[in-house]
Amino acid sequence: AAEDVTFGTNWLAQAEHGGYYQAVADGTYEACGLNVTISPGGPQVSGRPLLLAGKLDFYMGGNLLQAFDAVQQNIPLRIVAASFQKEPQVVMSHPGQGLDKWEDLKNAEQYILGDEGAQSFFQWMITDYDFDPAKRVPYTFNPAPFIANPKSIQQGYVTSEPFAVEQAGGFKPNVFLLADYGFDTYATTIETMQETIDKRPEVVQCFVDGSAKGWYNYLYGDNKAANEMIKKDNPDITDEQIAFSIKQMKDYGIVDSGEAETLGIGAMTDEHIAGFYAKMVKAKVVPEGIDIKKAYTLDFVNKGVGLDLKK
Amino acid sequence: MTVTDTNSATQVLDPEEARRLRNEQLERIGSFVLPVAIMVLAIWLWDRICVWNEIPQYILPRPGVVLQTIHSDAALLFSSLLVTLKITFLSLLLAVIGGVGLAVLFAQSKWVEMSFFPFAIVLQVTPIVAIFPLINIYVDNQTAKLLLCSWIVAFFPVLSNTTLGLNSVDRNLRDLFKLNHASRWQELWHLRLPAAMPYFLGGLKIAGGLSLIGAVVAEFVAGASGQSSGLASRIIEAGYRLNAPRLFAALILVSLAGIVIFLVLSLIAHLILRRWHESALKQER
Amino acid sequence: MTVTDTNSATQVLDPEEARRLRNEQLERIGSFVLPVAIMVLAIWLWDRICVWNEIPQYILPRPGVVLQTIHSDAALLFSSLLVTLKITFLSLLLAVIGGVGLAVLFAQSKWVEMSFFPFAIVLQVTPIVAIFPLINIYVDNQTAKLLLCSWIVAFFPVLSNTTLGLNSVDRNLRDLFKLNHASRWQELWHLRLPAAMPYFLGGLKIAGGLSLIGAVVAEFVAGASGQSSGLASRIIEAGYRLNAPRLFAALILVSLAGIVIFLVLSLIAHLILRRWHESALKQER
Amino acid sequence: MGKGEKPLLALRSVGKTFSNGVTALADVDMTIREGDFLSLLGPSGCGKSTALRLIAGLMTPTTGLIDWDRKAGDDISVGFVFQEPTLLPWASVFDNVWLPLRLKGVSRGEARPAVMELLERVHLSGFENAVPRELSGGMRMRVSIARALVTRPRVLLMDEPFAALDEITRFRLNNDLLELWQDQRFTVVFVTHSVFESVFLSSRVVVMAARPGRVFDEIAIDAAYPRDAAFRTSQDYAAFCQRTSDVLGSAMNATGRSRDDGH
Amino acid sequence: MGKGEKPLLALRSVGKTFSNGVTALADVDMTIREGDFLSLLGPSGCGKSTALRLIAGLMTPTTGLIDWDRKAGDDISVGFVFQEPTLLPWASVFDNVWLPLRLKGVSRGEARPAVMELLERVHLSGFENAVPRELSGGMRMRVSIARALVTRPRVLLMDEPFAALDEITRFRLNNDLLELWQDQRFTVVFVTHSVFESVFLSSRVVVMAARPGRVFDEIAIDAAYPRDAAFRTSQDYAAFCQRTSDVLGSAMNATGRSRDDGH
Ligand SMILES: Nc1ncnc2c1ncn2[C@@H]1O[C@H](COP(=O)(O)OP(=O)(O)OP(=O)(O)O)[C@@H](O)[C@H]1O
Ligand SMILES: Nc1ncnc2c1ncn2[C@@H]1O[C@H](COP(=O)(O)OP(=O)(O)OP(=O)(O)O)[C@@H](O)[C@H]1O
Ligand SMILES: [Mg+2]
Ligand SMILES: [Mg+2]
Repeated sequence: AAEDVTFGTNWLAQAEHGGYYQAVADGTYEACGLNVTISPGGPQVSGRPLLLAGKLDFYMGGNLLQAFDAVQQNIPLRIVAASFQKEPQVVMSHPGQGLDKWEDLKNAEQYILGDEGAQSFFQWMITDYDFDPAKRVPYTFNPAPFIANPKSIQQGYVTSEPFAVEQAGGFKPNVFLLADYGFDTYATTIETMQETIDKRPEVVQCFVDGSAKGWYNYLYGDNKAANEMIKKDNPDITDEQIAFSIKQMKDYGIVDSGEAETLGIGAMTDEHIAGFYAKMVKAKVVPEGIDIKKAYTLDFVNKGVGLDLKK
Repeated sequence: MTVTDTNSATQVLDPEEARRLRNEQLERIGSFVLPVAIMVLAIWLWDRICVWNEIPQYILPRPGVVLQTIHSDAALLFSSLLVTLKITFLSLLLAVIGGVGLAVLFAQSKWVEMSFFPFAIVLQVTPIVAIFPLINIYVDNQTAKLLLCSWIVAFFPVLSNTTLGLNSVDRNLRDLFKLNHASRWQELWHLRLPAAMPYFLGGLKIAGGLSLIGAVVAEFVAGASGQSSGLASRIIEAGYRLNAPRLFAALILVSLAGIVIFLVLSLIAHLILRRWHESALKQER
Repeated sequence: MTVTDTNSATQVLDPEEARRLRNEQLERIGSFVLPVAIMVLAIWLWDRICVWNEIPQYILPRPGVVLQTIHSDAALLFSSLLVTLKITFLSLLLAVIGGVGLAVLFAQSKWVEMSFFPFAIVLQVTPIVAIFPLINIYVDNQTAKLLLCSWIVAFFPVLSNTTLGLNSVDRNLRDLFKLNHASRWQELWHLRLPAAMPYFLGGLKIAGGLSLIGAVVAEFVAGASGQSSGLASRIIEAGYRLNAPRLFAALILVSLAGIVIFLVLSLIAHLILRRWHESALKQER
Repeated sequence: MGKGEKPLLALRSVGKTFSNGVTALADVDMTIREGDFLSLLGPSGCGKSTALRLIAGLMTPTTGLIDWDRKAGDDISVGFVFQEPTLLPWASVFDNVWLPLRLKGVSRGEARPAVMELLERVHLSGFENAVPRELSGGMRMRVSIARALVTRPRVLLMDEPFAALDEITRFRLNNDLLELWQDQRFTVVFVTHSVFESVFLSSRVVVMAARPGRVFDEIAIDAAYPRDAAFRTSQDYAAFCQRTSDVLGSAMNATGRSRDDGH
Repeated sequence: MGKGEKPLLALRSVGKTFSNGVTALADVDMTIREGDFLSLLGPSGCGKSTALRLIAGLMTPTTGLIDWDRKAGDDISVGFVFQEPTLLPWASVFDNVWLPLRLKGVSRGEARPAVMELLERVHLSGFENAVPRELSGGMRMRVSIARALVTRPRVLLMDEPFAALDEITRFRLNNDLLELWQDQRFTVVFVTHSVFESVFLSSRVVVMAARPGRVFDEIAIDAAYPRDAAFRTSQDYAAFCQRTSDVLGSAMNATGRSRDDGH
């Protein structure tokens, strides 16, 4: 019989979770013996404690930094795959306000950034690009303050906020993908506890492989069933939004670019991670001397699974 | 000094008396008309502010738009309102049970109070956002999670005010019970609880609003989604989608619910106290 | 029935009296020792629960670890505590001013109360998270934002209880003032406000905790960054960094601050009321 | 007897029905002249306190009218001793007595001599810093009396002021009150249950009957002022007392009858 | 005179100093025998109410001791009429009178006859559904009296129960009380300010002096019971009253003197 596992995402159901929904919808997970339930997160909910407490088997991590933190806190948590090669995190500004270049962004009056952002990439922006910590105000997932203040900048996912701003504000914001300016973390990782890896490696492997296949199918195949599922979990999402997200993911090479093109979706390499870590150490976002190898394992990825599905 | 006539104000000559009567009449009319008028004025002002300052709709929509949205999104909004109200009432109920229960416990002895009040304070001042992950881990049922959160927000005023009321009993009455060898429970039931009633009802009025806001905040934190979600989800979602009219429609519904809850609780308080407590007595004239 | 001796309990034979005296003595010792003992017990239980259930430190750290963290991170945590406390006190002050001010306004006339109370309720039940974007657009100063948010959370109990108190004045005393041609303000100042004192102080005790939680929530919502950030930032940061010991250390500090605020407010209430109000009187025996 | 004969105020077929339906007073006619010392005597519950409150303007009659002398002006100062002490529980004895002056803008220092003198008169010197709950019942009542007198009001309404006092203090205060009254020529309406007291003090005794409360009879006490200990032992006094007692007795019987009417 | 001579309780050099430093009683010795009708008479503030509270066990003496007859057992039922009515403001008159029985587990129905009879006795029939604030001062006091009697207590402590009542009601209730007392042979400690009342009712009058409160003298009223209207007009009665008045006068003077001592 199929083994029940639960995967927690970090947001309401959306196209950025498409690969996983796809794998559930078309039975990819089931094929290798998993009965996966997707448990959506939300703006104020963190699913990670549930993973730590064993209530979730897998959790969708944001970027690598938290995995580094986990090592620091001696938490046996590991990244087993990285669905996104680039974090879709962007910073937006109003066009024509003297904020059209990345270097100028720090001159904005207000940086509207969420708590997670403030704890991660913003630290890097401060040390590497001289952003002023005092200008940050929290992002409550409502873009109105950004639209109201043309001298402000705001965080967002390349797949969502630019669309929302365009729809409501009636202008196309400048979009700066952090990954393009050096914040080259993997993102939308699959995290699990060491215990799961030790006791049920086949489950992990199945989930990683299934997810990779799911992503290929979602991006290049027929994703109708997955989208239906997404809309069921999040009734407020629109088809245009989903379409926009998929387009952006493709355009910016969020999922399928770089190493993933040869090693398959989910790919990670020691070099990439070490490089990112070095940058973050330099930016004083994380301390030196963390044994980052404990943060991830390459045992389940880089096997080229699903490359054949890419059309 | 005072001249008053049989059922007629026309013959009244004394200016002070006349003023009093006029005031009274005004009061009577005013107490119905004015709140409505002021409300209308406030809404009109809101509208004007939007127009005068050219505030774009996605920041602060005009009241008309919000009203329209309430109408057009009625199905969605009211089903969400219902979900939120369900949590609100349950948590208010729990707040009453918990608050009064603890207050009664604390009234048993000074040292019980001193020993356990700190825990009540800890509950009151712990930010739900911070401990929600723990709740999330150990409580499985979504409704239970929401109830726990909003109970934590709402119970303290009931507890605190009821405790105060239980301790404010007239000393002679307490002596009377003592002389009649009343048991602790008799004293509680026949003396302390009725005497604490005005304080308890005051606490209840505070808790009413808090349990509503608690229900909303709990949902913010616990993040229910899907069809069965309450107004908080609507607010978050609308905020994210920059659907300001719907956001404000949801907020207005929360506010209206708050006002209705307050009015209902005030009415209950009035009915209970009207025969004996100053705060609810009609002044005999 | 009752036998009592000159300053000595040894010759007491009457069992009821003996019991009473024993109880009193117990009470006296208990009121200091027991709260501490129970607190210690609770902490011990927390520790045991962690051990028995093998709860990993990153979910619920043992109290020892948390204490150590408080010690090792003292500089960071206490400077944050100070920031939070500053907001807390300012917002409590504003809650008192706003709450009492509005209550006094409402006491002027029934229709003022009925007209403006709804707005107070709206403020009470509006989730800060939802209206923060608006505040953020129109308020520039960070401290002002924080104060506004935590004031919204804290003022209502003061308002509600003070209103109740102002309306609970003994009718004969009111008549006395009327006979002496007291002006509205004299009646307010010399009669209504002192008579409302016990209610107001009860509201204050509730508001104390709420303004603390308000300060924390405000910071959660309004966010402060950099060195000058309060405990909420520490909590968020610790949560994000998976640093559970520090998270709980910050929570413990919030709780302790809450308890201390409550004790201080209780003391103030006791000092103000001790000569005349039942709730604070030492029973003469 | 006695002082001025101008009618200061008149109750004209005054009736009072409370919101719970109890008729406390029905068709009460009464004239009070400037300088009168009028006693109200009557069974418990017959509406004496209600009448006093109506006169003070603390309630308005349901029927009839209370007609104040226009010329007396609007600012007649009224002193009221309630049936219960009605003190500010948080204020000291001194502050309680000071209160009416304070409301008139008299500072603590200015008020001090008057307050202290009155406290002396009601035998409460030394207790100025006590709060009401530290006083005995009679002491509280005396504070209330002092408070009513402190403004030297033109009209003094007293609701059983001396009921809680021992006879000797009561006699003393009776004498004091009479002295003051003769000095200052104010008007007194005095509710009492003591026939002796009413006869000793007043120029007129109004006897009321109950259910509904009404004026049963009026007795003029035509004895000269000043009245002193000698008066208390005089034949006249005994006769007045006897007569008043008799009237009160009939009033009680009238009450009894009207109760049987089912009223 | 009268009934049993067993000492029911004795106050042995009892003193009471309040936490604010006021000494209400000093060195009070008093013996109360089973079946006594003892009146306490004394100036306002001399500690009569305090003495009553001490006897009732509502306070404990600061010095000395209160010695109850061991054999009398622990469960002596005490009825107490406080100086103020002390009613439950939210409960109807009926419920207020029912209360002591209710606390003993007597249901409303069972209690009804006893309650209604007492309300009739205190002339409050028809008011059983009123709440205290709808009553006059005297009516409230009568509710309180009815409540104290409803359990037929073995000891009845009354603090100026009839002070707020008109003389005729007062006389009636005096007679009623005496009748009950002779019937049921309970023990009464009765605080009053009326010399007449104390002489008419009691077997012994204890006169107290103030500052500090103490027993000044004791007068045995050696007149036979039952006492009736005839007794009120007898020579004996007048003589007792005169004597009691005189003693009270001296007690007041003693008070005056001791005040000058600076006590
Ligand atoms: N607030 C009230 N509501 C309803 N009825 C009332 C109220 N106050 C008084 N009464 C009724 O009015 C009647 C007269 O009351 P009032 O207090 O005037 O009597 P009184 O003559 O002063 O009696 P006493 O000598 O006992 O003080 C009583 O029957 C009482 O029940
Ligand atoms: N709770 C208290 N705290 C302090 N002092 C008190 C308290 N109660 C009474 N006293 C003082 O004790 C003394 C005696 O009071 P008590 O009430 O026994 O007098 P009393 O004889 O009953 O007088 P009255 O005839 O006026 O009722 C008074 O001087 C009073 O000031
Ligand atoms: Mg009266
Ligand atoms: Mg007394």
